[in-house]
Amino acid sequence: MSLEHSTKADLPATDDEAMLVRVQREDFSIDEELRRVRRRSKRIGGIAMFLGTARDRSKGKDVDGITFEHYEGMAQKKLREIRERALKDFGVIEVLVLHRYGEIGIGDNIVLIIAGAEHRAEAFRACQWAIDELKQITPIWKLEHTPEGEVWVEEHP
Amino acid sequence: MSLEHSTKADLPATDDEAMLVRVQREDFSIDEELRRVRRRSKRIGGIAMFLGTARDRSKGKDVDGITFEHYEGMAQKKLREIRERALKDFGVIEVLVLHRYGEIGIGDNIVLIIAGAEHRAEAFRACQWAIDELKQITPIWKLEHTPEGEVWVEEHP
Amino acid sequence: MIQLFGMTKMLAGNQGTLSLALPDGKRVKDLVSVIDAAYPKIGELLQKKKVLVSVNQEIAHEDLEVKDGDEIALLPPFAGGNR
Amino acid sequence: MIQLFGMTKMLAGNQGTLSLALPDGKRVKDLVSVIDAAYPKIGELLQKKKVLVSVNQEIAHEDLEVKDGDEIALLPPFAGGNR
Repeated sequence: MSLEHSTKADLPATDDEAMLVRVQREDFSIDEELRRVRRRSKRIGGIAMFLGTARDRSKGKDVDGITFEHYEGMAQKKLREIRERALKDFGVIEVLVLHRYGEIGIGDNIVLIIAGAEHRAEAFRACQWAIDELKQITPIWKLEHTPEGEVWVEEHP
Repeated sequence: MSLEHSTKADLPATDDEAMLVRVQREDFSIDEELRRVRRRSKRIGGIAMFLGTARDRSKGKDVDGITFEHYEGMAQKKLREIRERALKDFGVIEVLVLHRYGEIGIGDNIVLIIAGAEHRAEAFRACQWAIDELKQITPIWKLEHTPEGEVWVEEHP
Repeated sequence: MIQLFGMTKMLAGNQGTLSLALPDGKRVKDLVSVIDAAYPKIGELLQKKKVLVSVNQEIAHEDLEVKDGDEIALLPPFAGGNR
Repeated sequence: MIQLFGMTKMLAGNQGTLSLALPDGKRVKDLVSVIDAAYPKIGELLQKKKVLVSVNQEIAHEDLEVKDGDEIALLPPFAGGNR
């Protein structure tokens, strides 16, 4: 069976589709997530990815760890919207959007976007748009643990 | 020992440094390559990546496989230059540049760029510049295997 | 029942939900008034649009009518947002 | 000895290198003339700048003097290039 993107609309909605948009506590493997995107089509030639990780400093303060809280249901809904708009508006073949919640240690993974396209320009555009949009519209909150205490952060760059 | 990017110039040139720019026959794991970049600094908060893979079609023709040939020595030199300019010009913390040669099957990995920065804007800029530059200046050649025969390709998009 | 997240939980005395009675046919702005009376610190953030109200998982206009069974939440600024 | 890559290998009859004698003090353009005489198809691509000459792993200007022991190669268009 050929999984060309031109026929993607005809694909059965499998478990895979739900796996392409997730909010989860567990860490993830980039290789494994990439496999989900790549198996959708052999037409993919360029894959742009963004991985957000926990920095040890934020606005000049030391950070010891982060807790992410999300609005279950609405967070997933917004991430699904992001995937669907990226697929529709940027001419890409597949998009994966994944965000963790709970306790995140310094250096650990927080968020992953993968955009696979025939060519790299579309992949980069979709990936960059998706992470920008995610940070605008997704109901996820960030509590930074610093030596001076815990702070709810209004934005992370 | 703290591996902050501000002190990176003082780091001993380890095996690691050579591992950050490679031309190799073997496939690679993105998770493993990411570890090389991430371990350089806990200040990294945004990582942009580009992965180029072998498409099953090129300019309307079916492709069964690809062979990449490189100019040993000069190819590595150009990739090192790309890494160094990306580090110098884009305010990123670490950059990895990796290209395969030899026989590449459809769907397989060809090229990987990873750019790690404090924030995502720099990471994306460096990553996109690096892959554009790589395709301009790196002496690597591509032989496409098609049902009609083998063709040296002058550009791949 | 109104779901709380992030800083609004702390401002409500570390509870995850608010139970506020709202007569039928009322709008989001009426809800804001009721919250303002009970939790003035949250009320202030709502007035300033620092905290938004969502109804059924969409950010709601202040004139939206709130119906029985609607899923309501107070959304402080998102981690990545810049509003 | 001149290293060949990609299509230039085929045009030279599937050899990976060319051995051409070039007197001392000559320039890249003289090398191009010598190649043109022996391998006119490669010569044509060199004239059109579709194939470039590298000296010591840098693309060389036609006026660059070629010295004994220089590493010389003919570079057809790169896989990703658009020249």
